[in-house]
This record gives sequence, structure tokens and C-alpha cells, in this order.
Amino acid sequence: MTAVVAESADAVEIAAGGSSWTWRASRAVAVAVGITAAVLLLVWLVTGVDPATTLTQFVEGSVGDSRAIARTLVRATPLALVGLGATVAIRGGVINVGGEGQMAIGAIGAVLAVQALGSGAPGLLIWIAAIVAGALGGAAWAIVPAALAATRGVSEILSTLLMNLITVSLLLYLLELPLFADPNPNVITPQGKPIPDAAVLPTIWPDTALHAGVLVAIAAMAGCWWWQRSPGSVRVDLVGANPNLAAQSGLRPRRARTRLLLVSAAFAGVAAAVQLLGVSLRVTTGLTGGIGYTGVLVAVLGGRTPVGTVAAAVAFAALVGGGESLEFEGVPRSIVVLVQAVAVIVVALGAARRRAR
Amino acid sequence: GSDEAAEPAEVAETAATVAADEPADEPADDAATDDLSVALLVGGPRDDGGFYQAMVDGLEDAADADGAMEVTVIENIAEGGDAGLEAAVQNAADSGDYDLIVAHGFDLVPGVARYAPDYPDQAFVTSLPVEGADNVAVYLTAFEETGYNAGFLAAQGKLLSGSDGAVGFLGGPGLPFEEQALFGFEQAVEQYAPGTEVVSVFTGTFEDPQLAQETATQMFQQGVVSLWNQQAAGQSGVYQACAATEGVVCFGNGIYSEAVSPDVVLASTTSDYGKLVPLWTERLRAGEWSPAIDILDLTNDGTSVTDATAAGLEALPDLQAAIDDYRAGAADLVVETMPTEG
Amino acid sequence: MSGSIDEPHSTTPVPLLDVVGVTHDYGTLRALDDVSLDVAPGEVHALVGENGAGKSTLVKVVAGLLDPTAGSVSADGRAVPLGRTAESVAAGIGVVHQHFSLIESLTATENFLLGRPGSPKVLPLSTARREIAEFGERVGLDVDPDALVADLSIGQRQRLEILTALGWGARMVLLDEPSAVLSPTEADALLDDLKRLCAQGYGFLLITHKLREVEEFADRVTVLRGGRVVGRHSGRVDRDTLVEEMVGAEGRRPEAPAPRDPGPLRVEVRGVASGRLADVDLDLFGGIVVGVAGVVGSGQADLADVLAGARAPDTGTVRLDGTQISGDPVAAWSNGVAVIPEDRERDALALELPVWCNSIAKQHGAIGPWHRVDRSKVSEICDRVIDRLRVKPARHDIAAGGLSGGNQQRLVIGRELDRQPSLVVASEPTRGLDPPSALAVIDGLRSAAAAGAVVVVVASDLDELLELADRLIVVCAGRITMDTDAATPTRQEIGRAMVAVTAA
Amino acid sequence: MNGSAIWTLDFWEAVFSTGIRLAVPLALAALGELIGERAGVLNLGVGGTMAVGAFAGVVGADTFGVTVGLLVGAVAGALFGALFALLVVMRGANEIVVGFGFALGGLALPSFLYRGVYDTRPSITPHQAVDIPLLSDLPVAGPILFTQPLLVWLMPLVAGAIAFVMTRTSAGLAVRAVGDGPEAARAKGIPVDRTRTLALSAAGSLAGLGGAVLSVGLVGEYSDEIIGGRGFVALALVIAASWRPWLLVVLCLAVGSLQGFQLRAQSLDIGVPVELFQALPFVVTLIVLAFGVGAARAPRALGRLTRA
Ligand SMILES: Nc1ncnc2c1ncn2[C@@H]1O[C@H](COP(=O)(O)OP(=O)(O)OP(=O)(O)O)[C@@H](O)[C@H]1O
Ligand SMILES: Nc1ncnc2c1ncn2[C@@H]1O[C@H](COP(=O)(O)OP(=O)(O)OP(=O)(O)O)[C@@H](O)[C@H]1O
Ligand SMILES: [Mg+2]
Ligand SMILES: [Mg+2]
Repeated sequence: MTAVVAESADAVEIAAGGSSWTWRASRAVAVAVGITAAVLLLVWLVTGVDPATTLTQFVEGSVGDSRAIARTLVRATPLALVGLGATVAIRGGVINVGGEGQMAIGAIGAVLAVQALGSGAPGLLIWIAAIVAGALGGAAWAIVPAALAATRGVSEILSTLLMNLITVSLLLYLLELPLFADPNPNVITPQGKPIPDAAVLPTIWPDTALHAGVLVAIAAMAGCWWWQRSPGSVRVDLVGANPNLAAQSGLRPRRARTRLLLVSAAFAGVAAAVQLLGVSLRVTTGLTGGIGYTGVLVAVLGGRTPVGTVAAAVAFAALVGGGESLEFEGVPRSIVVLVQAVAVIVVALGAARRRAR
Repeated sequence: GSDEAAEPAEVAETAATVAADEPADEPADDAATDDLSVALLVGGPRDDGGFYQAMVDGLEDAADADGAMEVTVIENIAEGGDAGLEAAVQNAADSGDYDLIVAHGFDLVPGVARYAPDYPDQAFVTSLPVEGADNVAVYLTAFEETGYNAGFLAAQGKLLSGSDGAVGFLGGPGLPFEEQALFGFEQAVEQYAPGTEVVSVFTGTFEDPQLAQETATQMFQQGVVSLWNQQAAGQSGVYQACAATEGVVCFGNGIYSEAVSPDVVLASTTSDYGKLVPLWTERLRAGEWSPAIDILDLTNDGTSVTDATAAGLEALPDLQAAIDDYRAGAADLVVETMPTEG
Repeated sequence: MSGSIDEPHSTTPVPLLDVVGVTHDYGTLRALDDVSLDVAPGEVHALVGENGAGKSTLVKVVAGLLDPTAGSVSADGRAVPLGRTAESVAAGIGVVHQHFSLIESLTATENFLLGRPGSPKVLPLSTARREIAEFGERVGLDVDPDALVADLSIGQRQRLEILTALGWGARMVLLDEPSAVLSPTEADALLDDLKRLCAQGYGFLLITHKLREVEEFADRVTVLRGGRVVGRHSGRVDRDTLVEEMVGAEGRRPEAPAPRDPGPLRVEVRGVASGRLADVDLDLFGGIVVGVAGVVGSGQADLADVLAGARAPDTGTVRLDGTQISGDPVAAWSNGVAVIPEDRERDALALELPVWCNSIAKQHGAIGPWHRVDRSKVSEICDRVIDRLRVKPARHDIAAGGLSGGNQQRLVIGRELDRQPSLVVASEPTRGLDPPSALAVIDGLRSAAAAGAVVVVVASDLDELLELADRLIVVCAGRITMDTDAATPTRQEIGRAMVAVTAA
Repeated sequence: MNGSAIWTLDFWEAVFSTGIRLAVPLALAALGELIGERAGVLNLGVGGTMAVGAFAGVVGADTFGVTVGLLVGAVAGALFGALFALLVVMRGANEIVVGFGFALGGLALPSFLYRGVYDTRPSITPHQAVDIPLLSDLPVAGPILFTQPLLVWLMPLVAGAIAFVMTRTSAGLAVRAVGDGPEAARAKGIPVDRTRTLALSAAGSLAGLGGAVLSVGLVGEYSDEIIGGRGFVALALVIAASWRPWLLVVLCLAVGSLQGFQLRAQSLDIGVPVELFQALPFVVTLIVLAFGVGAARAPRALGRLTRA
């Protein structure tokens, strides 16, 4: 199964591989216009909302004003972080779709750090501690899939998916423990204690929701961009493209794959910490909100480059924001996921055609 | 902190008075017939057959009764996670199109807490108290009392059908509010059918009808003769199991339960959010929105039981009389609340 | 030359296979250009040509896998509708393809039935089993019908393929390089089988790179170059003529290596047992190319693995310049062991990565400081690797998978030789290569030896070994049965050493 | 109720009879996936296909009755499978990416259409349990096997059919051949792409049927969450069963029975958190995946789609 997965990952890599910029850009525009037209038509047919309304509402909801833009960026932040981790892993042939579970446990790790430091600690210390703890928590939740892949050859695609399903119950259990549970008796759904005010990430764009967590994503993008130009990324490419050659070259592919899975899980954990400190402000079952899955799509869409991944994350976030505001017109929100799925499939199709050439 | 924990109890006490004394504020001007536009935000599907649908139906019926009120429902918000929940609140407030934003669900409260202060002229109402925001009103549900209603129905189901057996409580993921309901349920069963065994099973989700169906089937096999469930999309499965089993009776958890399976559901518990709407519209039209707290409970009929359905009257002819009695004495019932852990 | 180009038909009135004027274009590439040839009952017709000459393309056209741009095919005097495999099978044409023609996870019987035209919806498994046994006995090819193909030897697989073709009713079979993967004994056995079947009236079109086989077994020969027929011969043909026709002006036969003086003792193999190898002692000297021959499975692959450090010996030691090679390929590489593996795509190249990545794969520590790839350093290494065996096109940024097979092999060898290795272990380094690439590979390996390295070449093609090696070692049943100067023994002596337990 | 109930026959009869019903939709979808994987194509979109089948089935049943509904579900699933094949097999798009897209899109599409098509949820009378005369009176086997909705018999029927087709027919041989050696199969004149497309369509129809059996046959309605995690569990079980149909059915039954056990055991008050029970089927699937023999017997071409 390891080989199967390696091969698939190769294909993903190819799917993300490049040709000339202008060609790519112009085709991307054409495809985007095509999808948009199709979606507008579908919306019109099924819900009766006319394309003009759909479009204006969509644009307003996603980038219409400073608040909408900030919302889009806030949404893009964890998505970009998960996506960056997935990008790195995919290059090495590892497909980590366990982001949901890893985020949940990352959030638990982060909140433990916050609680341990207490409300007296300075913000910066809390933030750093929470992000580190989030990364550790996320990575910890990938240990079992990594070990199974390394020792039993179990596909990490399936094992991480199963870990997500397991995490749903685990999180509910954890959130009932006195250590985590919100003691407020009025709170009757599973959610953790609110984090102290000192731990909340500050807003960096007045009068909007844009919190400092976006800087973490930007830093991560810069880090990945630098990494991409380092010998380390060449080694990961070799591991992804031919583990046998890599093994002969002293690269220890199995260990590398293990490490990549853990690293991408750590990215998911960081995303969770940022989400906790900037948006949720307590551990909830909704903290992940599908980001763990969408992050992988973003990585595919972003063409395995850090900048591309972040751009794709912003695009997806805008899509979600716009789609949400469409609901005020009576368009079901499942249209958003539908569009995301179609976009990714179209990208895979485009990559396939490029490969065939 | 411990002071946080202590506070809500006090709030709740004053709240009861507020609710009882309504209307507290006198109308300020002649705006009584102003058209009102209300946005209702819900985390799950509007037709979940549970918590969300109860509010949707309540608001829409109240809007019909009001005649000058328009409701826009934004559903499934929780799909977008916490970010989506907050964005939905901000979106609605930002649009400026709504006189009132109803953020229905505990998951929406943090979003309200965060954004309500940014929009001081916008009226909000939500499911938990929010500190430091004068424009946020609150409504609370006494879940132990909902459960008590359910326990009453389940006990009657057993008594009136003359069966000898247990009563059942079929829950979802086992969330704290379900535990509260179960706490009330057990009190009522002890009250109305002393000594009856209560079998409770949580399927792990509100949404899986097959799992709910199989759970109910097993509960019947274990000797449950009267079953109440707290499922959402899962409840149709419960009623399928009920219909397929001889000699058992089932009750629903909202008026929509009867719509799901009118031949099976004999009566339901109900949380009538519609009761809240006249309070809200009056305050809005008076231009006097306040951080009031309203509680849906047995005393104000906010949580209650429905009339027996046609099927209910046929299966258990004495059911309606029992329900009438129960409602008449409801205001005097004493339901213990569940002690909080820790 | 005993035939002429403009004499397209043999004297037999009704050939089993008659290909007339076939042209095939892959997009803009004309792979076959007006090719005509025929196969008569009872003959082995050889088709030779360098890599890419179009031989396999012709096979695919005849098999109905490709619909040619122009031309026609007839069998037994009847036209065969083109582009459909079922039609060519129905016309009595069988094919043993160059690659991938059996499915390892299926049994012999299942492979026999797979794709058989007109077979019923429910598999006639027991009938087929009987057919294989009875028919196999009749034509003298016996295969266990219930064996998984994965468990069959290469020779048995070839036999199963031929049996399948004949069992499906073929009267003539096209064999695309059947002997490339066989040991010399197996190859001879196969060709003997063909000869015997010819006597029963079957005909064969035999594609091979091994000119010795052509000399010994073919009744007629057709030479393809660049998709055109450039020569036809019948009867005995001179090898040099064939080579000249195959490769055109570029071709030259490598001179037999001049005997040279051995350099210092560099590799000591002491009492090594591993896999088939049993208690082998060897001393290998710098500056010498050592050819290792043997029937497939005799232990020569185990010897290569042990030398390459891919596997630790069960007992005994291998020392290179006094340092023990421990079964760790990475340590071996850093001690100066270069490896040219048999399966290039699986073990040696990252096909979808660019040439530069493949060039630096084994020097990834040298491409810059930890935080930055040093582009000029990479270019320098990559240029060296490309230049060594003249990889074409000489570009750094195209995917390695985009190179032709010969150039891929040049890239691999260029990379392996880049760091002046002390020991080079090459498995089948020229297998399936066209003559210019094979020559480049041979030159590369010889120059490594000239620079003082021990070069060990394991190959199943004896001619190739004899062209390349200074010293010849023959392995049989895990023991060394011959160890001599490559110029000394005759083919017969070598052949005897390959099957005899006692040294010749 | 106390722990001693676990030693009664009733207890286990209930567990297994529940297990069988919970296994049916899972097993149908998994058996379909098995066909596709035998043909060398991994389709991660099983859950999405099930959802499409569940929805289409309800639309069909709402207008034409239950039987038609089941067929409509299967047809919709087949179309979805064919679409997957078109993208992945014919156009060479990456199977993992497209599969993931189908997993998400397949859940979103019915949810979107459902909102557009229905104002109130349609309600359908599903299949009821049928007591098979005589057999249902048997001890143990009677209550477990012979008092079930007839739909449960689809499970052995389909497994048997697949086992037969795969080993005994030329169609099955072709499917195995394209999964194990597409290049060789092509050289033998097997139309690889067509075989895979047909296999994936068949796979899709079984996943769609699985969804429809769930919505139309057993529950009587469609809801957005009706499929839950079943698609992913099906995927994992196919590998755990090392592509053997009967073993796959056994594993599905085991996972279903485990669910049944957890529902039943909750009321025994044995002091284990509910959440542990709820996670148990997934944990067990993971363990089976890790310690089954799966990977060794994988179709060789699986996950490395080549345009042979
Ligand atoms: N993803 C993979 N696909 C196929 N083969 C692999 C893969 N990963 C490792 N292998 C093979 O497994 C064999 C052993 O693994 P490997 O050499 O990578 O482990 P290692 O480098 O020894 O790691 P560790 O340091 O953990 O022991 C190698 O020969 C390698 O070819
Ligand atoms: N599917 C294809 N598409 C495009 N070009 C092809 C294809 N197959 C072969 N070719 C090209 O057609 C030419 C003839 O190829 P062919 O495989 O027939 O050569 P060959 O004589 O069999 O070589 P070899 O000795 O290596 O087997 C080569 O230039 C090859 O690159
Ligand atoms: Mg190791
Ligand atoms: Mg060829």
C-alpha cells in the first residue's frame, strides 16, 4: 500500500507541476469564468436567484468592504496553514487528510499551554507557547498513522481519515472533562473554557475582524518559500519521486515520509492554535469546520508552491464568504462545497491534460 | 473564574421576573405596526426536526400572526466552523437590513459576544447571556423541564397502554443539555410511574436515522414499551422502528415530529419559541431594545407538551385528559436542576 | 549480400504473413515508412534494427493494436482487417510482445484464456487446463496450467506465451525480443523450440538484437532503420554487414579490449555466502573490467548486491581498499561504490523530476549550504554528468522521463561515475540499448577502469560481456566455475562453465 | 439493567440482527469499491456516491415507489461512477484528487438539490422485516437471519455474484487483468479503459444502491447527514479484506455488530464512556487495516493509474 500511495502522491505532484506562467494564468481565468457561469446557471435553475443578484451579493460578501475582506483573510489563515503543510508533504509523496483530527488535538494542546500559563502571563509568551503546543498536539495525533505507515505499510490516506472519525468522539469526551469544560452552567453544549483576554490575538486592522494570526500564516508562507529553495526540498522531491533512488542516496525515505506526515500534522496544529487564539477563543467542536479537508484541496489547487497555496486559500475563503452571504438570498450554502469540489476536479483535469502533452 | 460560574444563576432569577412582568417597557411611539425584518441564524438545517426547526417554525408562525414581520433564515452555518458562525453574525449585522438578529444556538453566542458591541444600534437575541452588550437580549430553555415533559409523556405511554415494561430515552451525542433533559426525564418517570425502569441510550449523533432506528429497535427488544427521543434528522428512524414493533408507543420532541410520522407519534414535547416573538416585536417597535432575559419554562408554557395527535387519541384514548391535567398543574411543578460537575 | 531491397516477396506462393507497404505515424513522427515483409510456413524470419527503428511498432500493427496510416496485412492469402486484435488473432497471427504480456497474479490457464476471442462468458477453466496440457505436449512446450505466472521462470513464461498464441490457433507468431531477458541456455532452448515448430509448419517473425541468434537460427533477415527496410538477406549473413545496415555510418564495432596490466588489489571478497552465493573468494584489481556471466539465478545478481552494499552477506566479508562494505548502500556509496542497477526506472531515476535533480541525487549534500541551493554548483555538477556520456538533449530542466531510454542510461552512468568511484557495479548496463548508446556506456565504463576503478559488469549477453571485459568470471550454482582473462576462452568453454559444477 | 444480560442469548441475537442491518448499506458500497479497485482504480468518493444514490432513490421512490427508488439510486450511482471514470480513466485526472472532490461534492450536490426540490421532506414507507416461514422459528438463526427486511439478502447475493464473476467469467478475468497488469491486458486485446469504466460504473451503482437502501429501503427518507462516515469505513474495509468479497462482507458484519454491541451495551452501565463505544468501530477498522493482510495482495495497478 505504501507504494500505491507513493505513486498517487507522485501523480498529485505532477498534477501540481508547472508550465509557463502566462499559459497557466490565462487558462485558469478561462476555467474560472466557465465554472462561474455554470454555477450561476445552476443557482438560477434550482433556486430562482438571478445571476446578477448572485454575483453582486457574492462579491459583496467576499470582498465588498473592509470587513468582508478581513473576514476572508481570517478564514484563509488556518486554511493556508493546513495547506502549506499539505503542500510540503505532497511533494514527498505523503497525503495527509487527517487535518480535522490533528487540528482538534492541536487545539487541545494549545489550550493546555494557555491554561498552564494562566491569565497573568504576557500575551506574546502565551501565543508562542500555544502555537508550539498546538504544533506538538497536531503532530502527536499523526504518530499512529505515521507508525502504521512506516511499520505496516498502511496507507496514511485511510488511517488519517479514520483518525478524524475517532477524534469526533474523543473531542466530545475531552470537552466534558473538568480540565477543559466550560464551568458556566448555562453552557450546555460541548465547549471548553474561554481563554483569558490576555491570550486573545489582537486585531491588526481596526474595526474589522482581522487578527494577528494572519501574520503567522504569512510567516509560514515565507518559511515554506525559503524552504522550497533549499536543498531540503530537493531531498523531499527525490523521496516523493523515487523512494528507491532516495534510499540509495542516503535519504531514508521511510523516515522522511514519517517526518513529513508529522510536519504537515504540526502545521494543522498551528492552524488550530491560531484559530483558537484568534477566532474561537475556546475549544469547540466547530473549531476545525472542515478546514482540515479543505486545506488539502487548497494545496492541490495551489500547485505545490507556497505562494500558490496561500493564494488558493484566499480564493477558497472568498468563495466561502461570498457563498455565505448568498444565503441571505436563499441560496443553500452547500453550493460552496460543490464549487470547491468542481474547482479541484477541474484543476486535476487540467494537470492531466498538461501531463499528456 | 468562580465568579463567572456564580453569575448566571442570579441572572436567571431576575430573568424570571422580567419574563413574568412583561411588558415592562411602555411603548415609546406609534410604531406598533412598523414592518419588521428579522434574520434567524441557525447552525444546522432549518428542517432538522429538532432544535433549529423549533425556532424556525416558531418565528415563522409568529410572523404570520404578526402580519408585518418578515423572517430570513440562514441555515447550516456550523458547516463553516467557528469562523463561519462568527462571519454569519457579522454579515447579518453588517448588511443593516434587519431590525432583529436571532442567533439561535449556543455555538453562535461567541459571535454575538464579539460583534454586538460593534453594532450598538442593532438588536440581537441569542441563547446565552452575553456580558457588556446592551443590545443583546437572551432567551434560555430549561432543559430539565423539557426532559420532565418528556418523562411525563413516556410514563403516560406506559401507564395508559397498560404495558409492563421500561420507558426509554433515546439521545444523540450525549451532550450536557441532553444529560439535563435526562435528569428531568427520570424525575418525571419516578413521579408518574414510580419504580419504572428508565433505559437511556445515546447513539452518538442526532443525524443518523439508521443508527437511531436500530437503537430504538434494540431498546424495544430490551423491554422498552414507551419511548421518547431527542433526535433531529435521526428521529424518522425511531418512528420507523416504532411502527414496526408491536405494543410500543412513541413520543416526539416537537410539533414537526408529528409531521415526520403522524401515525406513530402520539404527542410531543415542545419548546414554543413563538412565545418569545411578541415580546421581542413589542420592544422593537417601541424602540426600546434591552438586554432582557426570557426563560422558556413550564410556568410560561414556553416548554410544554402538545395535544395528543389523532393517532394518539386512537391508541390511548385517555391521553388527552392526562395532558390537560398536566398542563393545568405545570406552573406548580418543581423540577430539580442537574448539579453541575466539579 | 544475398538478397536485395526491391525483392519484397519470397518464392513461397502463400505466405503465412504478408505485410505490404505499412506506414505508421505517431503524431508527426513517422515510425514506419512503407515497410513490406512476409513470413513463409516453416521459416524463422528475423527482423533486426537499432532501438527505435520501428520493430515493435510493426508488431503492434500486425497484432491489431495500432491502426496504421497506410498499408495492408494479409495472412494465408486473406486480408486482415487492421486495428483490431480479435481480427489478427482470428487470422492466425499470434504475438509475444517485448514487454508486459502476462499477468503475474493470474494462473497460466487464466492467462491462456484472457482476451481469447470468442471465449464464452463463463470461463471454460477445465477445458482450457486440458488444452494447455494436451496441446503443450503436442508442440513440446510444457507448462503447469495451475501455476501462478509469478512463480514461473522467465523461460517458462516465454513458453506459455508461445503456447497461448499457438493454442489460440496461430500459425505464425511474432516474437519481440524474446531472448533479451533469457540466459543464453534458455535462449538457445527457446530458439530450438522454434526450429522444431517450424518443422510442423509454423512460421515465426523473430525480433532480436543478438546477431548471433540471427546467424544461427534465421532463415531470412530483414533490417529496419528509421522505419524503413534497408536490407533483406536469406541464408547465412555476415554480422558486420548487418551492423553496418542497422546503424548506418555511425556504427563501429568496438575493438576487443587490449589486455592490460592489473592495478593494485582493491576489493577482497572472503568466504561470502549470500542468496545463491556459497563461500566465494575473489580478489579484484583496479583498472580492470570484470565481466560476470552465468545462467540466470546462478548467484551473479547476489554477487552484485553484496558488492554494491545493497545486502550484507550471510557470512564472510567484502573489503574495498581495506574498508568493510557492510550491507549499507549509503555507506558503500560514500566509500566510493557506484551502482548501475538493472531496472533503471525503478531504482535509478526519478522520472518526473528534472535532469538536474537526477544528476545531483547522490550528491544532494553538495548542492549548497543548508539554507540555499547553490544554482551554479548544481549547474556545474549537472553539466559534468551530462557531458560524460553526452546525454541528449543536454538540458537541465526537462524531466528525466522525457529522455529516451538510451539517454536515461547515459544520465545514470554519468551520475554514478561523477565522483570518481573506486568500485563500479553495473547490472545489464547495455541491455536494450541501441548501438551508439551501448558504445557510450562501454566507453564510460572502460574509462572508469582506466582511471583506476574496479569495474564489475553482470550481464546475460555473453557477446556484450566479451566486448567489454578484461577478465571473465563465470558463476554456476553460487560458485565461481571459471575465472580467466576474457580473451582466452571460447564460447563453448564458457557455456560449459555456465552449466558445469566443476570448473572447466 | 446490569452486566449479566451480556450472557443471555437475547442480547447477542439483538446485537447480530442489528449488525446485519447496519452492515447492508456499508457492504454494498464496499463491494462496489472492491470491483473498482480490482480494476486498478481507487475511488475515494464512495461516500459522495452513496449520498447521491440516497437522494436520487428518495426522489424516485417519492414518485414511483420503493422498488423504483432503489433502482433510481443504483442508476444515479452508476452515472456518478461513470463520471468518475470519464475524468480519471479517460482523461487521466489524478484519482486521489478527483476522488476527494467526489467525496465532498457528492455530499454537497444532493444537499443543494434537496433544498431546491423539496419544501417538506418526502416520506417513504421502507421495507419491513419479513418473517420467513419455518426458518424464522429456528432458534438463534431465526431471529438473527430470518426476520429481516428482504433487502439484507442483497448482501450475500451481491457478494456471491461478485465472487463468481471475478473468478469464473471472462468479464471478471478482464477486470482482474486490467487491475493487475493493464499493459499486458491491453497487449492481449482487452480494452483497458472500457473495462475500467464499466467496473467503475458497476462500483458506482452498488454505492448508489447502498445509499438508496439506506434512505429508501431501511429509513424512509433523505437527510444531509444520512451517509455519515460510511464511505470512508467502506474504503478501509476493502483493503482490510484484501479485496475478497466474502471476507469483506464478514468485516462489514463485524463492524455493524460492533455498533450493535455498543448501542446495546450502553444500557448495561458497565462504566465505560459512551464516546469510547462510539469510536470503537473506527478504532477496530484501523486495527484491522493495520494487522490484516491487505496490502500484500493489492491489485498491482491500484493507485498508479497508467494510460495503458
Ligand atoms: N514510500 C515507499 N515506497 C516504496 N518503497 C519504499 C518506500 N519507503 C521506503 N521504501 C523502501 O523500503 C526499504 C527500507 O526503507 P528505508 O530504507 O526507507 O528505511 P530507512 O532509510 O532504513 O529508514 P530508518 O532510518 O527509519 O530505518 C527501502 O529499500 C526503500 O526502497
Ligand atoms: N506510443 C508512441 N508514441 C509516440 N512515439 C512512439 C510511441 N511508441 C514508439 N514511438 C517511437 O516510434 C519509434 C519506433 O519505436 P519502436 O518501439 O517501434 O522501436 P523498436 O524498434 O521496437 O525499438 P527497441 O529496439 O528499443 O524495442 C521510436 O522513435 C519511438 O520513440
Ligand atoms: Mg533502516
Ligand atoms: Mg521494441
